[in-house]
Amino acid sequence: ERKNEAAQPSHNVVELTDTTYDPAVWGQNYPQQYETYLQTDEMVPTRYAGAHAVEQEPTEDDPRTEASSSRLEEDPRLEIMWAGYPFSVDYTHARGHEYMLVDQMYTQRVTDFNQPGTCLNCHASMPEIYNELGDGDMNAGFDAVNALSYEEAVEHASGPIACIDCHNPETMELQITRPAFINGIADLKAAEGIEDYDVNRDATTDEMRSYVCAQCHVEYYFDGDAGNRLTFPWSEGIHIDEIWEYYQKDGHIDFTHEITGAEIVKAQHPEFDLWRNGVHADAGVSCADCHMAYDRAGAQKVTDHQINSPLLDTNQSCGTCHSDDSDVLVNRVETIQDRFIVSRDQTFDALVSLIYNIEAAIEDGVDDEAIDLAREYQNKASFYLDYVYSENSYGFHAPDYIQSILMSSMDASRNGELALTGKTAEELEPSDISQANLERNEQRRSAANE
Amino acid sequence: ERKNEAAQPSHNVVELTDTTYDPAVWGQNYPQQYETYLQTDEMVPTRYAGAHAVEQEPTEDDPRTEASSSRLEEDPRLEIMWAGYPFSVDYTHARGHEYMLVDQMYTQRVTDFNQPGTCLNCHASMPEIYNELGDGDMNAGFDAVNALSYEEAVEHASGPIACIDCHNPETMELQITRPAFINGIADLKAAEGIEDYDVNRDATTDEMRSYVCAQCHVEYYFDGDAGNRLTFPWSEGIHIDEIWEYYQKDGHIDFTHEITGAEIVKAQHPEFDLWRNGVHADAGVSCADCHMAYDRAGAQKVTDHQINSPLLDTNQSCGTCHSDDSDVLVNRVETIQDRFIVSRDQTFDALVSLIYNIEAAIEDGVDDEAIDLAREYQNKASFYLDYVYSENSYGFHAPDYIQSILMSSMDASRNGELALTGKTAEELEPSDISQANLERNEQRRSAANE
Amino acid sequence: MAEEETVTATEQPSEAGPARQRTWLRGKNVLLFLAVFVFGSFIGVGSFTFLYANGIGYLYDEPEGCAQCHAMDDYLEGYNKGSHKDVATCNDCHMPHDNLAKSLWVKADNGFWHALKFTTGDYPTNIEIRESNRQVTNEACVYCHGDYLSGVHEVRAEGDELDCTRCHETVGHAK
Ligand code: HEC
Ligand code: HEC
Ligand code: HEC
Ligand code: HEC
Ligand code: HEC
Ligand code: HEC
Ligand code: HEC
Ligand code: HEC
Ligand code: HEC
Ligand code: HEC
Ligand code: HEC
Ligand code: HEC
Ligand code: HEC
Ligand code: HEC
Ligand SMILES: [Ca+2]
Ligand SMILES: [Ca+2]
Repeated sequence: ERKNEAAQPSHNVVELTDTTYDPAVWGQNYPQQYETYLQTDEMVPTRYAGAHAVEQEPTEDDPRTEASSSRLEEDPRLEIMWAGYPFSVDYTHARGHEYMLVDQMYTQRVTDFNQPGTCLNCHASMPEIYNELGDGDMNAGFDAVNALSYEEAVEHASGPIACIDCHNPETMELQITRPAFINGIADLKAAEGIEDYDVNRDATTDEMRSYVCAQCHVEYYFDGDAGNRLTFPWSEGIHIDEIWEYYQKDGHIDFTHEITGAEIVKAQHPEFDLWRNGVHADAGVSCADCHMAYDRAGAQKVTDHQINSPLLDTNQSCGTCHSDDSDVLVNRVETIQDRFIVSRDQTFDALVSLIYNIEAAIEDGVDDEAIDLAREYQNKASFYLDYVYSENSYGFHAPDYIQSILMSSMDASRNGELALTGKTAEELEPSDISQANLERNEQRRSAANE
Repeated sequence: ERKNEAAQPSHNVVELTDTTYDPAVWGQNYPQQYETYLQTDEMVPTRYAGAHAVEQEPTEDDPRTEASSSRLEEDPRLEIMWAGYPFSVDYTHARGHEYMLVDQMYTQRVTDFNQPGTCLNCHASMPEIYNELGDGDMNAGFDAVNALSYEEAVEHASGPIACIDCHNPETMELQITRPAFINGIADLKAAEGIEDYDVNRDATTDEMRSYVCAQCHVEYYFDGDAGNRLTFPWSEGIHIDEIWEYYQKDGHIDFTHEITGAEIVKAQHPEFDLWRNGVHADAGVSCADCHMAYDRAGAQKVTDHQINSPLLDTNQSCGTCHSDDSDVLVNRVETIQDRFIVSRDQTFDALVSLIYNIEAAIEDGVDDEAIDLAREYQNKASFYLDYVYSENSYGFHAPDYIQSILMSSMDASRNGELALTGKTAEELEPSDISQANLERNEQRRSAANE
Repeated sequence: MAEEETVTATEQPSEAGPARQRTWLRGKNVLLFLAVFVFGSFIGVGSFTFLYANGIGYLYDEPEGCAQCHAMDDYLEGYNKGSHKDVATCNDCHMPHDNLAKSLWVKADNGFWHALKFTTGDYPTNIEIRESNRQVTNEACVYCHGDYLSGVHEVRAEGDELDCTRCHETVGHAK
């Protein structure tokens, strides 16, 4: 018999069911969690992340008076990398969950382009929508949303992520509500040798403390052959080389590059994917451990639902595991981030150089084979760079892994330049020693997975 | 009353003075430390490091029947990187301290080339030699050794590193016995704003637990203008960019590359230099914490003087701080190391490509300006790669920093290739954004130093 | 000592906790001694050490009792620097709080192994807690802090409790 039943705060002001969509209602039972949940609208900048508020004139297209700062203005090279793709028109820093729906509705990527309903899956509270469109069948609802246009789909949205997106209303246990993740994690487990994985049945709560986030904070694509179905590219594994292999096999591309004509795959916010390759994940440290660290509320320990940058209070987010002063911890993170920026910049300059050199080579009439090979390298360089650029920890979630990804991007840019000078794909392959070492690594990795 | 006071060894069997050079004599007072000190002759391999014994036929030039395995055979690209320099002829894996003198005496880098006495500073017990040649004045002794030829100098050597190289015989406190480090660390402290630093007066014992190693495990060069004086290039700081800046200003070069004619700076075993930029150093974890972790000898904890790979006993070396199983820890290290190898290989293939493309360009009569620029990039690419290649932790001592160094090497190789296509130094400079970010980093770094 | 009230398994630690918590199970020391002694007697070496090391001390709750063995010195030292020095003894964290039979068994089991390994010297430089003992400790945390954690545990399935040491590894022993 457990001790903890004694002094419960009263949790039964209202009864919660699987159609209690409104977080305010849940808030009556759990006022502390609700209060901090509402605070995701606060905007506080850190050295690199956090959120930088920018005032703006409301227009008909975009009624927001305050937005998050633009990443395109901060780094115009992005417009070159994404030339011809909506991201080159509007791309801002992430801010709190409270804004997820409005920021999507009013981004020029939506107002100036046609987008499918698929977008909505990560920007609104979905259980209600899936129920409604699928007549109580989540998977049917998922297919239905994906089949709509964004304008149609968004009509069904009542607000950003809510309690029911992460919690089972009867038991309050964490639950996965997104079919894309249910499918994706099953693919990943299968790649790791575990068949028939059902995340809501098989995951521990400690795992769920990251999985609930991984419903959205992941690299994804829309599978055109499956009605724009939201898909996570994990069936080869979740190392970037495996994701790249997946896309190569699948043939998926997102856009044709305006300057070079290369076919490009776009990467988006792979926080979960990178974290999973880092030392914190290896040590069992979850997203919630750092981004929803426990806080004291009266005589109770509560999970902080104001999900934001852990650097805003390292004492709370890092302090139980790392006894260092806040200054020391922030300095450690910023050292990692500054180093990341230097490597990222070198990589980015290299990609820009490649893009313009391909452009020049096309003008100079260099032969098609060379141009095509250079374009393939551009795609790889672009995807690998984008993968860590669009991840939002600025190198922190897996410092040396992230650096190694940049290295692969840089290597592809270099090879692209050499392709333009007439080197063939064969000549540009890794040396025999490098290949032998890769195989040796491969063996260790697969042995470790067994 | 505690049980552990029972069996203290007596420490005063013999009196130790500053002319007690023989470790066997010290061993009478400190039998446990002496016993493990002798065990540095054991050779046990790990995945990447440790020591791999290779039997060999003794010859007149080289009477050793067992040597450490060859790194040139393992990776013949090294011969291309160092073409024209003694290292391309003989380069083996490091092994225990017991071998430091013989391995130097019989390397082909010594038997086939003329080397100065300077070499000896890190491969023999020096206090006796400095005393003898300097008439009791360490600095005079240092200058005298450096001025001799290796053959003359080695006549004075009685054996490898001994107790007196690290310990004050009267107090048993740690002490620095190498002028090169006394000068080097003073330069470094001055660069960090601390004047007149005297390491034997100002360092804490915790710092000494790394400094005694840093007498040898560092990047160095022989200053030709100062009678081949052993010098550590630290007066701009100990980040690789600062070391590179130092060499650029000084104009020091080690050899002219046989294939390309480039002037090259060689890097050697910067264990201390890399460690100092890593998270362990930031957390105050010293070399001795991992490489000389306390061992339980009956009722006592003694410092393990069998200095070797910490992976051979992670419970002892890491367990004080990390409660994970040995498997988990070894796996974490090997993951870092495998990733390092992949990036290192990409970088190395790039450098080799650059070298052969410069060679081809010279044959093709490409103009001198382009060739010279490419050669400058080769020097940078080579030094940065060499710096982490010749460091012996295979990426572990500072995982993301080491990756970022490889990135700079790769970037230089890429620029070298572009120089050959006619790009000018100006065209190849970092973009404005990159430069602005670098300045921002610089500011944070100097603010942190204050 | 003996006249102090024993905190039973069903009681909550009170505000005046520290002084009283120190004494839990005190009343059962004699029983414990017998159990361990009998168990240990089957193995000569173990019981030799047990006596040599003042085995009776083992059964008391004073941390110094545990640290009669130099093997426990570092942990006593860490404990003395740790945050629970004034509020919990070694046994508060390393003995089960829920039932006597189990705690007898854990104590006998540990006592036996400690003594044997101590005598043979066959234990690592940095002792690693066994999973079964880590569970015991985790339950001890919940025993004292259950109230504070009730809200957090409520949303977890039975048997899926928080692993306290993932975040609070050093509360018992500061490093
Ligand atoms: C060990 C701690 C830790 C873990 C575990 C962790 N993060 Fe982070 N995260 C950070 C830090 C530190 C930053 C950088 C914040 C900054 O620079 O202000 C960050 C940044 C972020 C950002 C950008 C925040 C912003 O202000 O824009 C997102 C989004 C994020 N993490 C999501 C995740 C997700 C999802 C997971 C799990 C898959 C995760 N994190 C795991 C510490 C962590
Ligand atoms: C798999 C989940 C997922 C899908 C699908 C998704 N997003 Fe997002 N989106 C996120 C996450 C997580 C963030 C926050 C991290 C970031 O900003 O990188 C985000 C941020 C944004 C932002 C704010 C930052 C920015 O990128 O300017 C906008 C706007 C946005 N998404 C629009 C869209 C649109 C339009 C689509 C469909 C084309 C879409 N999202 C599809 C998960 C998703
Ligand atoms: C339903 C999709 C979804 C889920 C689930 C989700 N996020 Fe987010 N998250 C987003 C989107 C979208 C944004 C960006 C909102 C914007 O910029 O308007 C975001 C923003 C963030 C930010 C940036 C906040 C800031 O102040 O800059 C952090 C940190 C974050 N999420 C962490 C997490 C963590 C941790 C979890 C799990 C506990 C999680 N998210 C679950 C979609 C999601
Ligand atoms: C982005 C995901 C997410 C959303 C949205 C969310 N929660 Fe949570 N919640 C968590 C996580 C993760 C935990 C920690 C669960 C654990 O470890 O057992 C948690 C824990 C809780 C707990 C257990 C007590 C505690 O503080 O740890 C309560 C109660 C709770 N949440 C209520 C709410 C309410 C009410 C809302 C809506 C206002 C809400 N949650 C929205 C992720 C979420
Ligand atoms: C639940 C425990 C836990 C939390 C919370 C946590 N860490 Fe860690 N951290 C670890 C562990 C475990 C390691 C791996 C090394 C080790 O075993 O000590 C680690 C390693 C690190 C490292 C070195 C490895 C690397 O990736 O560079 C840094 C830096 C770090 N943490 C910073 C932070 C910061 C900053 C926060 C808060 C935002 C944080 N940690 C939160 C447990 C945690
Ligand atoms: C946090 C632990 C740690 C610290 C601190 C540390 N090292 Fe290491 N060192 C390692 C590990 C792990 C390896 C890799 C061993 C292997 O792969 O077998 C290594 C490898 C080495 C090697 C190569 C060993 C061999 O077997 O060839 C040398 C030499 C070395 N370190 C010297 C130093 C010096 C000098 C310092 C201080 C300036 C230092 N180390 C600090 C853990 C550490
Ligand atoms: C500043 C100290 C220092 C100086 C000066 C120095 N060494 Fe070393 N040497 C080391 C250290 C530390 C190692 C072990 C690490 C390694 O092998 O990289 C080493 C290893 C070696 C080895 C074994 C591994 C190998 O490189 O093949 C040889 C042989 C050697 N040195 C020869 C020389 C010669 C010849 C000179 C002079 C030209 C010299 N050393 C000067 C510190 C030094
Ligand atoms: C490469 C450097 C080095 C050499 C050579 C060396 N020691 Fe040490 N020794 C150390 C370090 C580092 C410590 C730890 C000092 C501390 O933290 O106070 C140490 C500690 C000791 C201690 C203190 C007790 C202990 O175990 O911590 C004794 C005694 C000792 N050494 C004896 C010797 C003897 C005898 C020799 C020669 C046989 C020797 N040392 C050679 C580096 C060295
Ligand atoms: C006097 C110079 C000198 C000092 C001081 C010194 N080393 Fe070394 N160390 C060497 C040389 C030279 C070698 C290579 C010997 C060989 O390969 O023959 C070496 C080899 C090693 C190795 C490889 C051992 C193996 O089994 O593969 C390690 C680890 C190491 N040193 C660590 C340290 C640490 C830690 C310290 C300080 C406590 C230290 N060294 C102090 C010169 C030194
Ligand atoms: C004296 C304490 C101490 C020792 C000994 C020690 N570590 Fe650490 N280690 C730390 C600290 C402190 C951090 C930084 C993160 C943190 O604060 O937990 C860290 C971080 C790490 C990390 C993550 C950071 C990185 O650089 O990748 C790894 C992996 C690691 N240690 C492995 C080891 C291994 C393997 C050994 C033994 C060879 C070892 N450590 C020895 C204290 C130590
Ligand atoms: C007879 C000497 C001795 C005494 C007295 C002693 N210990 Fe130990 N203890 C040891 C030894 C030896 C080990 C290491 C056993 C191993 O590694 O298998 C150990 C290991 C432990 C462990 C971790 C090992 C595991 O199996 O989980 C704990 C916890 C522990 N002791 C607690 C205590 C407590 C609490 C006391 C007092 C009630 C105590 N010890 C009294 C010698 C002793
Ligand atoms: C407040 C709780 C608490 C107290 C009091 C406490 N311990 Fe522990 N002890 C722990 C925890 C928690 C661990 C497991 C740490 C881990 O996961 O590595 C542990 C582990 C150990 C270990 C195994 C070593 C290890 O790090 O795994 C020994 C031995 C030990 N304790 C002995 C003692 C002794 C002796 C005392 C009294 C002097 C004592 N403990 C007091 C909580 C406590
Ligand atoms: C015998 C009862 C008892 C046991 C067992 C116990 N604690 Fe405590 N603990 C206390 C008391 C009393 C305090 C101080 C008053 C308070 O804050 O509740 C405290 C304080 C704390 C604190 C706040 C101080 C700090 O160190 O940050 C933490 C965290 C904590 N305990 C965690 C744990 C964990 C984890 C365990 C198990 C490994 C544990 N406790 C076992 C009684 C206990
Ligand atoms: C995921 C990390 C994590 C886990 C697991 C965890 N805690 Fe904590 N704990 C924290 C953090 C963070 C705080 C600090 C909250 C604050 O006050 O801001 C804390 C605070 C505490 C406090 C002190 C509150 C105070 O301020 O006095 C106690 C007591 C405590 N925890 C006990 C436990 C116990 C018992 C367990 C296991 C049942 C546990 N914790 C599991 C992270 C954790
Ligand atoms: Ca994508
Ligand atoms: Ca050099």
